[in-house]
Amino acid sequence: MISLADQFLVLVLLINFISLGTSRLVFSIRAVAAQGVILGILPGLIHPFSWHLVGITVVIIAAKGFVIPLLLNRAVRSAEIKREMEPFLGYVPTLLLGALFTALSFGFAGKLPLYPEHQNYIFVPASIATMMSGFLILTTRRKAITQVVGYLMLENGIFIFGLLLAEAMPVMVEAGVLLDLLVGTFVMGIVLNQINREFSSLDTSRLTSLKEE
Amino acid sequence: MFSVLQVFPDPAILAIISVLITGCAGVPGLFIRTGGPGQYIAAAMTLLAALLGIPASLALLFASKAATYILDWSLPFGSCELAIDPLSAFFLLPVFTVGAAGSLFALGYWPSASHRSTEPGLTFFYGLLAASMALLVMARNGMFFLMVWEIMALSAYFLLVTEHEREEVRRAGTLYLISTHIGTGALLIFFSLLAARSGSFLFPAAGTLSALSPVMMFLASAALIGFGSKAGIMPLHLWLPATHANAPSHVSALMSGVMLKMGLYGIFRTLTFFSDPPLLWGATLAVAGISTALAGIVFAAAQRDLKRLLAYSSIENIGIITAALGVALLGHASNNATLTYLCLAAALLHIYNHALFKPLLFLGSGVVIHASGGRDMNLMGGLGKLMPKAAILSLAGVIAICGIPPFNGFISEFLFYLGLFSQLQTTKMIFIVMLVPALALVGGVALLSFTKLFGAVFLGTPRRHFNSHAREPGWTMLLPMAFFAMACLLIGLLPQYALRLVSPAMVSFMPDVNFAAAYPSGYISGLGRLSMVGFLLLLIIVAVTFFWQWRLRRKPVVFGATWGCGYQRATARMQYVATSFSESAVSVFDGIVRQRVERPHLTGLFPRPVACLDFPSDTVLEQIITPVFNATGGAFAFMRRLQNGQMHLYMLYIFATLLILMLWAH
Amino acid sequence: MTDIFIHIILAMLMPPLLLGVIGKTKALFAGRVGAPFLQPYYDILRLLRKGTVFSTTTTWIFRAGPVVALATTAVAALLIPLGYHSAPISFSGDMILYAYLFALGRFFTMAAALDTGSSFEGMGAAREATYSCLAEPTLFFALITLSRLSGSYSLSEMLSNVTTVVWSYAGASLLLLIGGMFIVLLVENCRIPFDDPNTHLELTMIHEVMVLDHSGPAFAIVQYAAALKLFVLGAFFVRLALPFATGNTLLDWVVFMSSMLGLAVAIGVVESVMARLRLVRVPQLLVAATILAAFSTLLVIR
Amino acid sequence: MLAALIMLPLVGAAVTWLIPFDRLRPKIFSLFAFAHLAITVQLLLDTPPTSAGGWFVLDALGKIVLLSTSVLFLFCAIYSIGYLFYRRERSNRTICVGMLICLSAASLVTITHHLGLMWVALEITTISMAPLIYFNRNARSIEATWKYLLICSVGVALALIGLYFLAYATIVAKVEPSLLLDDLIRDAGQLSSGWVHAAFVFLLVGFGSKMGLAPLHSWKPDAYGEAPGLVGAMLAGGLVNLAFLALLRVYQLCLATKEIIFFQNALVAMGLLSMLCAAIFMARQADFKRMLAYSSVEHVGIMAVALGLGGRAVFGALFHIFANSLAKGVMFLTSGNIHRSYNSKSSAHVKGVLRRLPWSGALFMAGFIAITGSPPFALFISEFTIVSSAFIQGRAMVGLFFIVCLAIIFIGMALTVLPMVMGEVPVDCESTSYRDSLWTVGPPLGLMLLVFMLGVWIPAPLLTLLNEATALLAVQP
Repeated sequence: MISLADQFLVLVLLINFISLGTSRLVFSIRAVAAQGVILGILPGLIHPFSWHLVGITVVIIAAKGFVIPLLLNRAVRSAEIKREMEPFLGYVPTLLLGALFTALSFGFAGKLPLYPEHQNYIFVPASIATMMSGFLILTTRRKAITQVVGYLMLENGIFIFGLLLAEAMPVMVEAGVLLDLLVGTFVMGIVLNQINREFSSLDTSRLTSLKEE
Repeated sequence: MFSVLQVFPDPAILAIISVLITGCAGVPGLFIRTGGPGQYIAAAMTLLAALLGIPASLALLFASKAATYILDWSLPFGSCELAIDPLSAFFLLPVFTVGAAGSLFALGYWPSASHRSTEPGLTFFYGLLAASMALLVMARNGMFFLMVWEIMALSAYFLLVTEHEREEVRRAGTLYLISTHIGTGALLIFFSLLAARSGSFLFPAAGTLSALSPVMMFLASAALIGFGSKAGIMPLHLWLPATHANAPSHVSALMSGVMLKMGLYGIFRTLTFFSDPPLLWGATLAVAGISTALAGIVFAAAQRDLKRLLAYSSIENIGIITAALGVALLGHASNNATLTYLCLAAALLHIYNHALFKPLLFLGSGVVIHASGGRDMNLMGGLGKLMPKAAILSLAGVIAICGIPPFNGFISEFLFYLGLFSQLQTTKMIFIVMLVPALALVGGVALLSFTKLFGAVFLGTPRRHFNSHAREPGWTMLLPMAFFAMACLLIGLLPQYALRLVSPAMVSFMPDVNFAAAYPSGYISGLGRLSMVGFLLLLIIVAVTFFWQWRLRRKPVVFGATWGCGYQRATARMQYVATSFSESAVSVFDGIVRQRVERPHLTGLFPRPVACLDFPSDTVLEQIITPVFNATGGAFAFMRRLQNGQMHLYMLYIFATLLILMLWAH
Repeated sequence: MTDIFIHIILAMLMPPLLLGVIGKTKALFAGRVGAPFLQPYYDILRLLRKGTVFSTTTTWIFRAGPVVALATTAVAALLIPLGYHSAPISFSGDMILYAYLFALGRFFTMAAALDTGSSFEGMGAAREATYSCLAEPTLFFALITLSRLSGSYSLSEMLSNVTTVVWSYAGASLLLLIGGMFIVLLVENCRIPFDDPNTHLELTMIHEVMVLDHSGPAFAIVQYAAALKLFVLGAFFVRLALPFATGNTLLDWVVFMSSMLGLAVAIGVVESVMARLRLVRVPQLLVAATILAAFSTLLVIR
Repeated sequence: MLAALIMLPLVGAAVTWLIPFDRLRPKIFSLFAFAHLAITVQLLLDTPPTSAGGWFVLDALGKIVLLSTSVLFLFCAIYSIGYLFYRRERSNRTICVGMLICLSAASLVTITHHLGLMWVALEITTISMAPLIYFNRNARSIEATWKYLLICSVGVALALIGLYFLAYATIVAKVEPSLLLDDLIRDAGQLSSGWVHAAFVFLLVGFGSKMGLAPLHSWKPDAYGEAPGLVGAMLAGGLVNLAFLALLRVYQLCLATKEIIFFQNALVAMGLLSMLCAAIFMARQADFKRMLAYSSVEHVGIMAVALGLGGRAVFGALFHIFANSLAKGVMFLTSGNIHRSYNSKSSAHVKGVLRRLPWSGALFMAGFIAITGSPPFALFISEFTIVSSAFIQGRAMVGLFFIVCLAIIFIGMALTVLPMVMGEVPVDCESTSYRDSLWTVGPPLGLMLLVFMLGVWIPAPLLTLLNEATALLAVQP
């Protein structure tokens, strides 16, 4: 089971790279959705079965895997934009940075004092790497949607770490997860559509009228 | 001498009561709908306060020990102590006198009948300003001192911007507010360091601190910046000319006569903390003072704006006082009682003198502005015939401020000179006599400036037609001026008594100096002779006048036009104006002050009428401060690009902070 | 007592004579016979008998001008020792009073000039103000030097201290001082090369143009005050330059008077051999005087 | 009672949601605000014991923040009666509901000792404010909302990571895992320093970005600039304090773990950076609402510095919570009036406010003097306490830098505010119907009087409360 979890985590890392590398919005949205589904499955792999667990899994998969991607896709469609044009940083450099950060996070996690049972997972490095990638997207992409994708990725990273605490303090973890989902949908559902109405575009480089001259 | 005062319960209580009365003087006016009564009530209350406060502070001045009270407050800065020692009482006197005189003057100068909208606020803040200054000298807790200090500064600001519709006034107000706030910042540092030193926010007792540690250097410079900027020591004087020029005249009188002295009070009070102010401090004060005096008077000579001239001469006088204080400190540090005695007496006496003749002149300028409707001396002239009483009173002020016998200005300078000369007999620090010629030069330029002022405003023929206001002012405006003029003459004619007024403050300021050692030595007998010569002078003047009248009566007296040297069509515009009067002198001091002249360029054979503009420029402000400000502004403008509205950049900031902190943590 | 009496008599009667001597000297240089020595007395008496014309633009300030000028100079005359005899009034610090009395007189003279509202008199007042405030430091340097040499703070002692002995050891500084003081003497009394008392071009004058509008007795007072001022400052200078004393009182009076006359002759000579300076040069010469005096001070206090 | 504190605003939210009348809603809204203040006072007078296994405790720190928030909220609510009456053109349902939800969450933050719950409540306040910033429904306001929401969400997410790290530290240390403050403080000794350090960093950055410490403040000028006056007041005077409270909790933890030095230095550094940043951006600031935003950055910086200095300065920081929120209330409410009356928030167009809005102008002026730390107003007391203790602790450089920044900020603000307030109203200035009225001037006036009162006289109970709180944050030897 454990090895399975690790393989899934490797998959998560791969997805990070995909969404770092791609320029097609739809594609990166799908990638994040896939990541969400995987994360939804993960708890089932590391914890003993319980209806409570099932509930969590279902909610996460539904939200991260379907609802949010749907919203995003609708936004993309209504805004008629396909690609992230002129990113702040090129794709290749971004990928390299992503690789660097992933490596660093593995090294960093090696230093951290871990709970014995978690020693042989790659949960910690994976989560840190995912957060880093999320941040990378947030700092290098201009379009609102891509930034949302980055935000979601950040959340995924946090979620992965949360899995380590799942049995220690389930309530806390769930609260965190649910709240993030709430924010996610809130941002996506309402704000994006409002932006659409105002700007008929989700290019945040248009959202730069508020600044110091 | 003051046994009469024993009927009062306790002079200190009396003083505090009169302070409260002064502070509340303007309050009724705020609530009285119909204008008029409020102002009269305020004037009456201020006068009453003065009548109570002046004897009280005299009693406190001659009291043997300081009266101390604890103010019960809930602020977490230790107990709030109020105390009135002779030094405080000394500074209390001008507050009451000038305050009362000004509020009386305001009745005629700023009548609520014609200034309905601004008068209540003006009256209110005027009372507040006076009261805060009185409280300031009583405060013995750093926190309380700062609060009162800032109340003083702010009420002065609101008085200044009374006519804020005028752009000039607004700019002056902003300049003032900024510089006073910076001064307060320095004082924050000062009192914090003091608290760090003494462990509480109460003022340390006299002579308990030793000046021999690097921290003290820092502390002293903070104090010098904080208090010096209020007193107007160069180059911290920037706010002063514009402020005094644009405030209503009786406010300028209070500011220049008393508020500047509060800065000096701060310096005096700070010095009492230390048992051994080193030579360096004295030297610093002396140098700063004399250069302030020189620069100030030269600036004054160049002005054409009546009140700016007065303001710059205030800077000059503050400079003289500071220099005298500095020399006194030098004397103290070198155990030279004579030098200390004479210069300290000069400094303190000059504080009083300046608090008498400067308000007199500012009130006079108020009368003049009231009459001529402007401040440009080049457009005045001939007012002496329209308002003879105001003219002669202003003349008294002018003579006094030039430091000419037989008026009070001469006495303090006389003592200062004498002190400096006395140093000639010693072996060390003889170089300070070099202040003497500098002082003489200051005196000469002062004479020039004020001859210019008096001549351009009151003498000659009017350079333009004045409105109906140009007549003798009412008694409410003349009475205060007359009071000041009389005081100036009295101190000038009876200096030995004036000195008696000063000596308690000297003793409480430097308790460790044995002034008795200096007293018997011949210096003081000089003052008695001085008053004798003064009377003799008046006698001779009277005699010559009688002789001349006698001659006049025996022969016909003819009246005719001024002899125009053969030129037939002389007009009033051809008189020497203020600017041309000082032009040659100012050109001598070209380095210090610039006379900016915008010459029109004439074209063609018959050029149409053009204007030639000339105005003096404050070198410090235009050469140093303004460029620095602009440079800083430019740098800031460049840095503002950090907030360029790009979301990903903001994210980058967060990310970077996170990384840096992580690296720092590990 | 007799000394004080003589002092006052001299101060009252002698001044116009100096003007007469100066005039005579210049006349001789010009190869003329010249007016009699007593001419100034005649002028003053004549003026006293004349009527007066007042300008309609003037106020009481205008009339106060001559009076105060005379009064201040008279008091100064009581402060200054004549020759070897100390002054009737002398106290520590009287030299400061001495200097500032002239300031008072100057102030009223200038005010009177400005009161007439004539541009020429204003011009004169402006020049007077400028030059006098430049001359001020020189006088004070001199006072410092003397006070340092004599160790006292009153004119009488300061000046009586200056003897041939002092000359022997502080000669250099006294020499510099004399140079400076002579310039001050000339400028304060508005003599050539700074001002020409009997020019007739108003544009170039200083003192004379200030008093243009005075007439009759008033002008007499002005003239007399000017002469007295020359006398007072001259006494100061003479005491520095010719410190001869016989010890016999009466002889000393003679010495003093003769030396004053000598000074008058000297001034006359200067006026005959020199031309008026251009006005722009005047401040430079005054600063030069200040520098001379400053050096003399440095020599004694170092 | 504690439950009532949370539930009452929620009930209010429900009621105001259901009421169909725009005219009536603000009045109901203010009633609930008043009731909330009443409960708060009641709670302060007799404090209930710890309940729900240590989840809900109202300690001195909580009391301070709760009181300041509740008072400010009441004044804002009263102000809203006049303001929303003027803004009749759009429904005020969202604003009332959102504010009440926010109030409920805010109260929750102040009374809970469970860090997780506190985090949740903070997140709710963040979200509930978003639609209020978007009140004006235009391009600029949506942009502001977007930035506010995204940056704050990221910040809150980082805070969540911090909490996870903390929790994980307990697991690693094999103590009973918990996020209860008291448990954590108890077991602080055993926690592994690596995780704890990481946790502190993330919490600092997370809560710091919500509080608006530079350089995490970038959302502030936009959000404050576009939000209506009373929302701005609530953001600058209320939510900031909540985030600060969160930091105080972390600080308590640090004290227990003896890792305090690093945290203090970080706080001082970020605080000074915030003040410098405010100074730079306030100079020649044409938009007076953005200027207020930067002033808020400055004041959170001041609080951070004070907390970092420790010792007596902490008292200053805690007092500054009150002073700042009240003064900010004055500034934002009056600036709302000015903005509405001139229909512009650029100091280039706004001139002669004293002529057009005498009361608002005077209050704006007074507020400016107060907020720049002049006596006799409350902020002077806190700032002087902080500066003096900086010097007393021998950290002269910090104190000097502090003073210099304050001076620059004063100059910047003066050059913007004074020309606005004084002079004549320009003739070409847009004429609107908005003028001073009792409802729009009364609340800021009340706040101003409070600021003045606290500047000259601190009530004894408040003083004891502050001292208790200071004791909670004192460094145990």
